[in-house]
Amino acid sequence: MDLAYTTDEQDFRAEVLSFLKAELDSRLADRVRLGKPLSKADYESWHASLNSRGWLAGNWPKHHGGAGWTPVERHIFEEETTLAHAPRIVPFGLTMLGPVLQAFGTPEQCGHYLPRILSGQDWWCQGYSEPGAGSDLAAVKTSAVRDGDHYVVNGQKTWTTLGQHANWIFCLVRTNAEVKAQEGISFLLIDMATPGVTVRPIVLLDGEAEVNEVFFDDVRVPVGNLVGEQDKGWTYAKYLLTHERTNIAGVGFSNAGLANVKRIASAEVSGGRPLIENPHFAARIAQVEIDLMAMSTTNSRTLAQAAAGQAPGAQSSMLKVKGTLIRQEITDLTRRAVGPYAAPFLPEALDDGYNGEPVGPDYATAASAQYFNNRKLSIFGGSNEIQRTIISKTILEL
Amino acid sequence: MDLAYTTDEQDFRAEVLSFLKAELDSRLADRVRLGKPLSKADYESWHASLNSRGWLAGNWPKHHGGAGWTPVERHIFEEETTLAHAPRIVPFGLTMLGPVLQAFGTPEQCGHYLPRILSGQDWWCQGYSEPGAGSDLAAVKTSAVRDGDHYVVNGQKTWTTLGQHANWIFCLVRTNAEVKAQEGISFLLIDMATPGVTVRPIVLLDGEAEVNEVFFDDVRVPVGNLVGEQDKGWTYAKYLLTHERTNIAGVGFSNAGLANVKRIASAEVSGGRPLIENPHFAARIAQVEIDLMAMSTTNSRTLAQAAAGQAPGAQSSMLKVKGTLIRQEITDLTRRAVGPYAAPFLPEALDDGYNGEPVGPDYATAASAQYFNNRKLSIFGGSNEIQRTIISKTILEL
Amino acid sequence: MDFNLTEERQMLQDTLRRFLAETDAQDSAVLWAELAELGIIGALFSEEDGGFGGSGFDLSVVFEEIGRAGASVPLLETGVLAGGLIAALGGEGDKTRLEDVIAGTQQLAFAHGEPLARYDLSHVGTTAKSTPDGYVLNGHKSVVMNGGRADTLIVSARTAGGVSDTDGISLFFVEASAVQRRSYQTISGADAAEIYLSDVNLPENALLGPIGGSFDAIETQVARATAALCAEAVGAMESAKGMTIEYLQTRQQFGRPIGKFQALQHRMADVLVEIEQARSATINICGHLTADRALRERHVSAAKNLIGRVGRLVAEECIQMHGGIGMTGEYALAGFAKRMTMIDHQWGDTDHHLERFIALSRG
Amino acid sequence: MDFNLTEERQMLQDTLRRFLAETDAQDSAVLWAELAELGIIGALFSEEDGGFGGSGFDLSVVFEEIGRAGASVPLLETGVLAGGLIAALGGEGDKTRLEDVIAGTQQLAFAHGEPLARYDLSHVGTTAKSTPDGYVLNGHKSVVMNGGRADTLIVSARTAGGVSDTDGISLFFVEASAVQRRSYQTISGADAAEIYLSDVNLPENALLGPIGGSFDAIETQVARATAALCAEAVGAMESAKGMTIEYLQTRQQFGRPIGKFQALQHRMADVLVEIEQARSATINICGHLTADRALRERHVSAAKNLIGRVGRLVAEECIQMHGGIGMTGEYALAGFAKRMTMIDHQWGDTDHHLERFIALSRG
Repeated sequence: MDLAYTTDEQDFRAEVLSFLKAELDSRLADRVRLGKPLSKADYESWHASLNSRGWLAGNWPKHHGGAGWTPVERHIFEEETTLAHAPRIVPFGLTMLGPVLQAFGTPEQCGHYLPRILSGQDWWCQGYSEPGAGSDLAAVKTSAVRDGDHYVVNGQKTWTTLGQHANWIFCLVRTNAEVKAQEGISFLLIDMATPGVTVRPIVLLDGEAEVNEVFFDDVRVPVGNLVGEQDKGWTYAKYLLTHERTNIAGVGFSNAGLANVKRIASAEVSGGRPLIENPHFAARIAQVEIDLMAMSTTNSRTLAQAAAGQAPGAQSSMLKVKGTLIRQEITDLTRRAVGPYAAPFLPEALDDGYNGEPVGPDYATAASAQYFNNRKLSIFGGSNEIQRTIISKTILEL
Repeated sequence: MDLAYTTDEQDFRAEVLSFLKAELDSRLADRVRLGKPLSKADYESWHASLNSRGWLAGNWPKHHGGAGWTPVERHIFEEETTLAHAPRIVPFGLTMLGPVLQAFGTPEQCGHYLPRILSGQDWWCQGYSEPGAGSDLAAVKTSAVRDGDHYVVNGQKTWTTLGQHANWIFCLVRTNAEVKAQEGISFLLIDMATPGVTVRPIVLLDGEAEVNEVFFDDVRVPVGNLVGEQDKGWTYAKYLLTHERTNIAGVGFSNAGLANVKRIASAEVSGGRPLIENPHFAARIAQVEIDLMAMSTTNSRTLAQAAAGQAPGAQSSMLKVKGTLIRQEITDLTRRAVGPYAAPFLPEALDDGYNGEPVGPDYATAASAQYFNNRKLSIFGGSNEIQRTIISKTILEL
Repeated sequence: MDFNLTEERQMLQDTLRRFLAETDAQDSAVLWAELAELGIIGALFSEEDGGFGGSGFDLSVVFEEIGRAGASVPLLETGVLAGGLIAALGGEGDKTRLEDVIAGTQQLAFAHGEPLARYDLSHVGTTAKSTPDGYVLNGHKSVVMNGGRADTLIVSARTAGGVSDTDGISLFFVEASAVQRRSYQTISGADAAEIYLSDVNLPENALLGPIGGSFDAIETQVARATAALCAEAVGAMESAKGMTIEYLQTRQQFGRPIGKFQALQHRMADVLVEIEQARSATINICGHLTADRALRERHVSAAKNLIGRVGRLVAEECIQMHGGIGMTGEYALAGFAKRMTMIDHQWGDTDHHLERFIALSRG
Repeated sequence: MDFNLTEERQMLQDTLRRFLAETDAQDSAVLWAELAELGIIGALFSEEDGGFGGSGFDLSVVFEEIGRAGASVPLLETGVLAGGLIAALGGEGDKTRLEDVIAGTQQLAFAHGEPLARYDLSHVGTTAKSTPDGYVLNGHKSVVMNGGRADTLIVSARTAGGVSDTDGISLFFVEASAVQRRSYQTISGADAAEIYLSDVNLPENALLGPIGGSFDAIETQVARATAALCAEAVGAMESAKGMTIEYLQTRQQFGRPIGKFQALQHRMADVLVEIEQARSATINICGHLTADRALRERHVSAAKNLIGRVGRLVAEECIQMHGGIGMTGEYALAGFAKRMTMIDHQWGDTDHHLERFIALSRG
């Protein structure tokens, strides 16, 4: 038992910090801290900075162009970048598709797609959820029918995050409707420029349009775009869902959010003194901080297990549940902290290049929108109900 | 809409208060307030006081010797007696069996049993639960086989509260094992002096032995002791469970408990000032008080519906759930309030006639025991899980 | 005790519910005129003030329907707050103003909050200095609901005392044209504004009520507004509940309606229990608006605290049970969730009222 | 970072777990001797103090097993608290006392709490006055764990300062025969006593540590004791969890194991999540016992607060899921539930440590 980081790990942290100091634009960090949306260019420039340092794909092995970090190094990177309010790395190509291709793709697929992910040539999005199948992921209806050298795809995907920026989508499609739900699914890569693909934004309750519906109408996809074997897609889908979850707890986001809400509560005045000195508000902050301190260690324990080669199993479901509850509690505190100024909502003030005065303090601008937006954390990516079922099934063995 | 009591109701409250002033022994009230167990004689003397005033059976019609109160009058009586820390009325004869006999019993049964309940000649207990059937009440296994003018009863009941004081027990017994679980149950009255009846106390986690197991070994019960029709007992059982629930919310207990915990928190010192002035503890008290203020009105609304002849339905399940959560929270606060003196546990100090000094303040003597004991509130009498299922089934109609 | 609506209130409820369900008035001015015509504004005032209601339970009937329909109309600002202040403090000369309000021809706003006030009702930093002709006002009023649309504002300003004293607060009629306003929408879609007063000269008769002695009236009318907000929250909860029940009954996952899953059933049961608590707390506050101050304000803080907690629970649970669809802006649930959440930010949130309840309980 | 037990600690854990599972020692003196023989008491002390452990993770290994077995032995009082104080403050002359402790031939208690102290560590009203020959002590020490069985007590008394000052607190060895004790059991079955000191005369050499300057040592040893209590609570949680899982798997209601009911599944999942939190908080406190005071005490209060909350959740949920059987005294769950609840009442409860964490965070 030893809670300390090794000298190598400490050195690595110092490297990350100096990289952030040199490369992270303060305008960008401010937008992240204040919960304002980022443009496609914002993400691309941050990706490019990381890529030129060789740090864009921390989880990929070196021979695929990744950094080949240990889980602890990845955690340190995650911790410091989030605390510095760097943009998140868009995960669809890097932490979702990449590992699947590396495990199940052909050498040709790897050679073609992986470099384009790193260079930013391709922006991937995810085609898992469908309107009729939310938590019930295996109920895929989008069909792919073989026709010569092509599959003809018809159907609809939904909740496709940042799909508006993407030129490629990886999809679960049904290639066999005669067998058990899980057995007739395939994993297909689709160029979004193909005729018949339509993207329609979904405006969420906070006014943002970060998720989309994607429609497929007789879309012809070359058979070479199939990953692995036909009808075996469920295996790859599960691999994707359970493999790359080192950051599922969102410790970094919570640390950054907690620091932010403390700053706000120090600036806000309640009853003639800083809000942070109000015992009731201080208690709320302390309670979530104590939970986060423990959860951060739970996360490290899981990382250590992963580093030792153990599959995290129910552990990542536990981290997902507790991690999202903590993140949501922090956005709730942020909303409370700003008081009456939680109400004003000026979408234009969230835009990049907005030059007007905010209504109230700038930190209030996106507080409520972020609170509502973060309700998604316990819904998307496997709802907390699904996670609880996984936990209890694993433990109860019933 | 009018939250005020009528003049008649206010007069009635005054009557109750003057009765309590005259008749409620302060030693007895102190024991109730401090959560110390009462003896059989304690209950009997309080019953006798009430009976001589005609107030023992508030819910019975006058022609059966009851007070014939409206639901609101019953509520006022309940509210004032609990706030004065009067002993509770032992419910098994008075609020459980009595109404069943009045609705389904023969005139002879009513004429024989009801007066004996009022006079205290008979102390009834309840034979519903069985070891294999906790929440699943219809899974009755105790059998009653007709043999001439008798039923021969074999089996076991459990969680029989105060069964150690009882001379009669009303039981659900299985008279037909061939039909659906609910259809072969009968409602039988059994003299506990009959050969073959054995009572064994169950010591609960707080050291008290207020519940019992009751064993039946070839117990011969005259057929005249059957209530209503054979195999129709489930109807009577449900009537009993859903009919007499005006006090299911335990508003009175919670009011009394809240007053008690406030007294304790005023006496306890924390950080150089009364505990009740500590903002964190004050917040806990305030939160439960606010919940109780609302729940008390929910209770009154249900009473008003009952007075207007509407069956409460899912409403009483809601009151059970919220009512027990509030009562349990109050006993938790009491345990917290007494600080380190929550630990000492001297069973002898709970005995009537104990003349020794308590360890720590007297209000601490039973604080932890009461906390543990009150865990039963959400388990016995239809667990909160059963109540939630009733609520959701009623509303969701699925 | 009687928990039934009077026949009049039952009619009011039926009328308003039907009207709001059926109206297709997109223009808020048209909607406002129609509400006035239906007598809804009048229901917020007593007979002696020219209305035919005005009690706590009149407010709760009206605002529960507003909440249920998710209607965005300045009834609270024009009718309860500003209108209530005029009714409480106004002289004979202000009668016509009330008549205009009830007739729907004038919209008002109560400009009271300030950037540093948070939820402290006695925090007034805006100043009103005496001049030979009347008063001159300076200050910044923040998040003034309906502030961008009101014809006339009632502005609180300090004529004496320190910035948080209850004594020394006065009220003034200020025409909208005399101030600088920055209008915007709130996240739940209501109109609000920042109001900047820069050497605003007012005549003597712009004063409403006693000089320096308006705090009690403000507290009383805010109590009424709080009751109305609680009722509005209950209405929004009822709609969210109805939508969620229907979704649980119809949405299929894993081959059956999701309402068949016991974990959701039990959580929905808890939501239902808490909505009953919210309804009861609202009855309590509405039934005690005319009680003495100590009792009234205890119920104000108890109710607003409970509504804040339950509002959060209902909003979060209903969204969660809907899953992705609950996150979408076009689905009506979002509006109800946002409204019940943002009510927590009007006239004191959960924490503010918890602390206040503790202080009031100490007596 | 390394979350694996060293080989030595793994052996210690295995040995202790097997021993506690198999022992049928009913007599506490026999059990005590056997624990000493196994080296369990020694594991609580560093090598320089004659043991072979003493770090936070040694404490957590030992006390998690104590908690898991529900064993009632005065390891905390004799080993961690009184023993720890002697190790920290004792001179050469006290070495034999430590040897006796580690050998299991002497039991100690730390008599510190007082009726008005609640959880305030610096509240010491018991007085020690200088006499020509030494000291005379007067006071009342409350809920002294193992106070009825200890051979020797370490008593805190004030030699200077006001009743809540951190300066002015001294420690004294007091033979049990010199005090009046009232022994009793706690609700979780441990031995405790009220200790009355009435003109207890002590020689000069009864003083342990510096005169008036023992607060830091007390706080440091209480931090270690808190770590041990957290680990004990985690052990009790593990046992309660195991029993509940088994019950959910086997208990049939409505024709199937109750673990098939999704509402219980999801609640049990939350219980499991929180037990992992408790384990992590315990790792945090154990890993920071030798950190500087500010960091150490932040983890002390964070861990104890979290353990108090999770202990309540686990105790209540496990009883609730068991139903009636969970309420019975003879079923082992009751013991675990009581122990994890009563740990909240030792050395500061949830609220105390929340407030303290806030104060410490302010720096």
